[in-house]
Amino acid sequence: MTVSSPLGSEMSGEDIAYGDSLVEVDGLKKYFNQDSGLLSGVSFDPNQFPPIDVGQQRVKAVDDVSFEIRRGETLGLVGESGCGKSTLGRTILRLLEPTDGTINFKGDDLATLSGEELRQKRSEIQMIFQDPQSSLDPRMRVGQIIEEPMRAHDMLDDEGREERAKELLEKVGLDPHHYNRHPHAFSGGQRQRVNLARALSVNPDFIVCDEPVSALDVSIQAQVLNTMEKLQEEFGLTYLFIAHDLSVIRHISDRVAVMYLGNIVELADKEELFENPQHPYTEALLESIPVPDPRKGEARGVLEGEVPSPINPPSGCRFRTRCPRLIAPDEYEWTDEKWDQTRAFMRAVKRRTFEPMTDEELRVEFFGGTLPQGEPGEIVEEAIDLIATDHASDELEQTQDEWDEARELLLDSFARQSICATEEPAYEIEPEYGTDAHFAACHLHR
Amino acid sequence: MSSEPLLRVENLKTQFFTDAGTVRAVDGISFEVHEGEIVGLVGESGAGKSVASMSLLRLVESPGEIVGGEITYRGETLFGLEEGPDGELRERDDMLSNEEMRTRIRGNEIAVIFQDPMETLNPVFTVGGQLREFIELNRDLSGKEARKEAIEMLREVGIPDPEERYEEYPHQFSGGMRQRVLIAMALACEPNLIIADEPTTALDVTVEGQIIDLVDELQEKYDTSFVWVTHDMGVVAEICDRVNVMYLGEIIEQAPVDELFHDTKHPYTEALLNSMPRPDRTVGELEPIEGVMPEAISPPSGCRFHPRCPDAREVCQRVHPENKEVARADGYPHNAACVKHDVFDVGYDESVPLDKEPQMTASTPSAGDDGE
Amino acid sequence: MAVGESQVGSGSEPAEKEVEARTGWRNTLKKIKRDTTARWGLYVIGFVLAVTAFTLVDSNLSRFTFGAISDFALAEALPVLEHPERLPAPGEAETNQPPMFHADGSLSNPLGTDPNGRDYFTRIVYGAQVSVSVGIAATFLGLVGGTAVGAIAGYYGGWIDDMLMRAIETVYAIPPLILIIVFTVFVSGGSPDVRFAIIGVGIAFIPVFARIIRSEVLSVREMDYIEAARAAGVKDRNIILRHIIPNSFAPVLVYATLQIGVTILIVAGLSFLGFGAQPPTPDWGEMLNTSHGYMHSNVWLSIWPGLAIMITIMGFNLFGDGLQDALDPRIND
Amino acid sequence: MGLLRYTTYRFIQAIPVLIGISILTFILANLTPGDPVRLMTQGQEVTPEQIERIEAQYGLDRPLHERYLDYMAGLVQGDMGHSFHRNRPVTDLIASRIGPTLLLVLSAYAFALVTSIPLGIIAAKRRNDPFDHVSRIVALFGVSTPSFWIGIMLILIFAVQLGWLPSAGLVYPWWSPETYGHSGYFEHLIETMRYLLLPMIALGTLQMATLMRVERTQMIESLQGEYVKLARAYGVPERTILRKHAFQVAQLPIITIVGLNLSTALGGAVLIEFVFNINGLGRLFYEAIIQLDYQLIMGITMIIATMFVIGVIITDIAYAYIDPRVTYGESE
Repeated sequence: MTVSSPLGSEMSGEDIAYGDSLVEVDGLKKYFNQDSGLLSGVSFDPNQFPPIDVGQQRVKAVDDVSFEIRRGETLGLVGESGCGKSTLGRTILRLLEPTDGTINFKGDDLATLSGEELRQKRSEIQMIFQDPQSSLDPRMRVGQIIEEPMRAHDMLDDEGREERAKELLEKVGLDPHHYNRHPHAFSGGQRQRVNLARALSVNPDFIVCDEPVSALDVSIQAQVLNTMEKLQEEFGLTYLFIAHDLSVIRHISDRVAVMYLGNIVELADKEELFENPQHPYTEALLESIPVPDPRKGEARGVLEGEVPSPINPPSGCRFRTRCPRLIAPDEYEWTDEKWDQTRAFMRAVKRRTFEPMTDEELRVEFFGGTLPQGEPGEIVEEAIDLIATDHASDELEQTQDEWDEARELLLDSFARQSICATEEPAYEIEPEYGTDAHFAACHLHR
Repeated sequence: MSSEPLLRVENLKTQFFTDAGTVRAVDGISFEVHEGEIVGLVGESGAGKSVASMSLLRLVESPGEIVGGEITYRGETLFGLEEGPDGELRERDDMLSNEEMRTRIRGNEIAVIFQDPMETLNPVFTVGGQLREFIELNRDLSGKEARKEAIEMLREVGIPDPEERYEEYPHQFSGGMRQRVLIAMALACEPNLIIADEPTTALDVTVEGQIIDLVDELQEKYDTSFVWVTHDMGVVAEICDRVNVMYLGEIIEQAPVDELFHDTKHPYTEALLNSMPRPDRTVGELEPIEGVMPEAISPPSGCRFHPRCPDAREVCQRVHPENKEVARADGYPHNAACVKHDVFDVGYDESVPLDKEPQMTASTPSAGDDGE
Repeated sequence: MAVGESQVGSGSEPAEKEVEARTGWRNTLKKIKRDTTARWGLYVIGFVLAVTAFTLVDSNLSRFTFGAISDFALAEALPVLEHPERLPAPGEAETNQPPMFHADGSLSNPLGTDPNGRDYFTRIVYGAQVSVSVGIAATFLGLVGGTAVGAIAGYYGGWIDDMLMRAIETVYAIPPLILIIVFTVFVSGGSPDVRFAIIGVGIAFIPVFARIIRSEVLSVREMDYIEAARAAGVKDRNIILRHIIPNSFAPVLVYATLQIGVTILIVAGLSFLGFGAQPPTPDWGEMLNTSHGYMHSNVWLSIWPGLAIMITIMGFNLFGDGLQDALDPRIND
Repeated sequence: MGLLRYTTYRFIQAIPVLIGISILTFILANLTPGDPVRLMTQGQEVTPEQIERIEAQYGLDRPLHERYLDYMAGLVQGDMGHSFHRNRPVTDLIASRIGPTLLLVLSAYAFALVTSIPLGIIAAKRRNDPFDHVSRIVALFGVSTPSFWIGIMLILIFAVQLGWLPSAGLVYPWWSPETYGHSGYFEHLIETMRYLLLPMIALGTLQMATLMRVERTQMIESLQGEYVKLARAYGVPERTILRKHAFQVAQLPIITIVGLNLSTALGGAVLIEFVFNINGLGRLFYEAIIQLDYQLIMGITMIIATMFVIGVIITDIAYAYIDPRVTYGESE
């Protein structure tokens, strides 16, 4: 292989055996301030005196995340938009300053490296971007783009860099004669290949791939994925592969981490995660994907509601506000059926999904006519009292207040009493597939 | 199943006249939609599926123009040309006027759900106001009734607290909720046919699941027919009854959904299915389709897929295959536009396989070992 | 619920569209060549610049002046051509001659003469030199100042950005013409001339350019290729020099072209009031000022300089419009 | 609800800018090489004693910052100093001259808005039609022609040649008809219009042309919006689409432009008042500059900048009122 350049011998990644930890992330947090500037965080509020508010609202994009990436593997990181997966990828590379936590890469803590040390280190850690349009400088030639990282790290001389750039073009499946072309002359898939070549130019050990194929058509996606796999083998690369598409993740990953609202909720071997998911969110995700086979069971949108704001995420388990398996609060006696009914009723009241109806109708609609026994039953009755049409006053304003009251009553008595709300979950489970540890952040496994 | 289809499209051609030349975005497609079914229009970007769907309502924007073919909806001619006395093409007398299209067809007979929920709603009007306007226009309801209906519809599509949210503006809704509003708009006009143009593409997978669920449920309830435009084979398998696969402006395969996936007749469909990673099982190696889709401005000769086709032979360069029935299933034809099927009888078997020069620009080195 | 998350500030544009707009100089040039508006703008600007160049050459190389072709009847007939600001000696020329197509006009003064007997055509031609050079010089000054302020604000951000932007807002709040007049008059100690006007206009336009440069820098900074360069370990200095500046400068140059027209307009107004170019400089605005007193007796004097200003500015506007169209994919699809 | 709060917020925000303007004008006025007194008395024979006396009278012998603070203290109380040449308080002078300028600027704006918006909309609707081309050419002339020259040409044609309209001065509608010897309010109004027409058009043309171009571009863009596609797909009549769906979105940037263009209009007023001999603020400014009456110059600059700032705030508020997406500057 001609690409093993003079630098190849210095590749310190070889100190670490395949399968040993290359990157170790511990307690990583990334909070964003809402806005920046001279008077950021100072807001005008005439409802108080003095009418100025200095409270700072912070978006908790990544909140206390720990995991390791092993040399030579592909760790898939999957989650829906806004879950913080891209932020996590960028924070690991320290393109964003971490708020807290450590990022151990081959014995160095990337989180504390100083400017120049970090810059030097960047030849070993690289990134591939999602958008093939904006990730290449339109004013540069492809050759210059690929050579830029080498130049930044004083690798080779001009001729050597050009030679290497051309070799890399060939490696990623492009014509070396395109060395002098501008990016706009390439299609989306080809640009992603240029991206790959640029990342590979400095012989990195670790590459964060941020949705590298999601902007591409299916048939092109496969071409790029195959190339990425081939290069990984050839160069001994370690990937952190960020994607929202579970099919792509399943194809390319060795292990998979699932993110929800700034937390990793489940992390396991690929086969284990897809065949034996242990977190209700992972289950919901998997059930939602449409399978390209009409004979397979129908995909179902099992999740209610929407992702809460990361400014003020729910306590305990962040998924609890939408979880179909929210655990019943311990202080009451429940039958499974009555708890399910109560939970459904509580969420319906919270989101106001049903039309106002009478006391009787409510009991039948949500509880099959019989309320839960004991104290919970009394609370439910109180709530029904508040919202039933035959009890409520006519005033619209009044009704709004009563709904709010009922909602608070139900949430306070039930949802916020659940272990899901009071404790942060973190459990290790015996895997069914493979031997790797299976982490699931769900109290069902307590 | 009624014998007369709800919508019949025959040899529809839509072209864009640009400085660089004529783009044949839709080039002679034919398909039918029957009462109560969901018909898929699937293809990669650039296949012409969105243009095709907009042509149905005669909503192609300049410099695009429908230049040929016939669209019939319940016996009415939405588009049709005939030859005039001097041999020039002119619009047929029975073709609906623009005014008739607007008042009688758009909205109240055929409604549309657009792809991008973030851009589609007007940012300066309330969600409820927009919904009410369409209901008033298409349902002969007074303002007050329309408002009631609008709120009812918002509740129907699962928008919590619809009375409150009626007064809110689009930016106060999340993407999934806006998509629900768009669905509510379509259903509220009580159309017989809904054209859904990639309605779930911009959404997260769990939200997509919710929306597909909702459509399924509502379709059962209202018995509306759908033309479902998408690039996602998963969604197709999930929701469609029959499927049309488009490639470069043409429909190259049409079949009931099960046949399409399990008895694939066109090499492009086959290749597309093989190139996809699967969520339900681990695939060892993907088999990508070589090359990229050519520009619709200068399509390849013969079969348009032949430069990328693993089964291409010499004859494919010369003969342009029409979509022909190659099998039958459930009383529906299974059509494919590929000369390798016997019905074409153009000498495929005797023809020599094409020795394709490797496409340096896009094929991957590892792609050499695919192709049966 | 996503309330409050997706709230948009005023006038924000979708970012992807801008990405498309930046597809290299070559593409832009090609589009300009195809754009009729831009082409016509170029013709007009070219014409005006040619006239300017002609007169510029005058002082150094007498070969290329009108004077050198003195055997040519027209040139011979123009008595004061070489020095448009020189007053003819008494009796040398007639004052307030009408243009040649007028019954009393003569070919020797195609546009007539001014109250001092100077040939008006010559003065108009020389006026191009003054207007265009002042327009370009002042715009350039504003561009340089604005780029410095805007780039610093955009790059450093934080409180530096805040302070600079507040200062910019303040300058921006005083209408340019007022600001320039106050500046030129006070700084020149009561005797304004065209040099002070150039500096004044330059300062008044700093806010405009600073805002554009700043927003360009901010949007380029958000591009993935900047992050890619950072991820590759490229030094900050090189990122600014090799990526940010080349990519944010193009739209600003387009804007500067349009701004030259505005500058000429303002300088003309300034000279018209008597606070810009001073007599006997053959400046169009100054000529309008002089002719204002003869509005009733010699109508022509007020017409020609205005037409000259209009055509020149139109050239820059046409070209700027064409450039904008060429760079804007939304209008140009 | 939030609108009132937003208004307050915007006005509070404007205070630093206004302070900045006062500092800037003060610095500008004191940039003069040599002492201001010499400048003020330029062309007059003055003895050193006289200079000293004047300096003491105006406090010019004290350090710059003290003088600024004095000036500021006066400003807060509505005292903008004293005009040396006219021997009257600056505030009085400005108050007596602000009316015609406001009348001129506002009527020019009205003229610009009334003509540009419909023309821009039609041009956008009939894109690349002859109508569009003609209106674009007209707009091009409008943005390329100096307003004062348009004024001169209007005078030459309508006053000098045709004699239809007066060429100088204004009739103030707020004065009683008798002042002018008008027979009644109707004649008074007609006369006001006759005097106002030419300067209004001269000042308004640039605004009209600018707004028309922006309106056209915005409407074209808005008509390409997805929401227009949606409305069409639901059978909304083209006229409703144009006037409601597309226009409501397109007018948002126009509002901002209207506010910012006030800067050109106020500057242009100086020129137009000069051409038409209108005794407004602009004319006063011109005279003050000629006389180097520096207290008066500072006062007028302050007032004009303040008018601009207030104009921008008003348009901002209008924008916030119309665009539901604007947060009223408070954190949610």
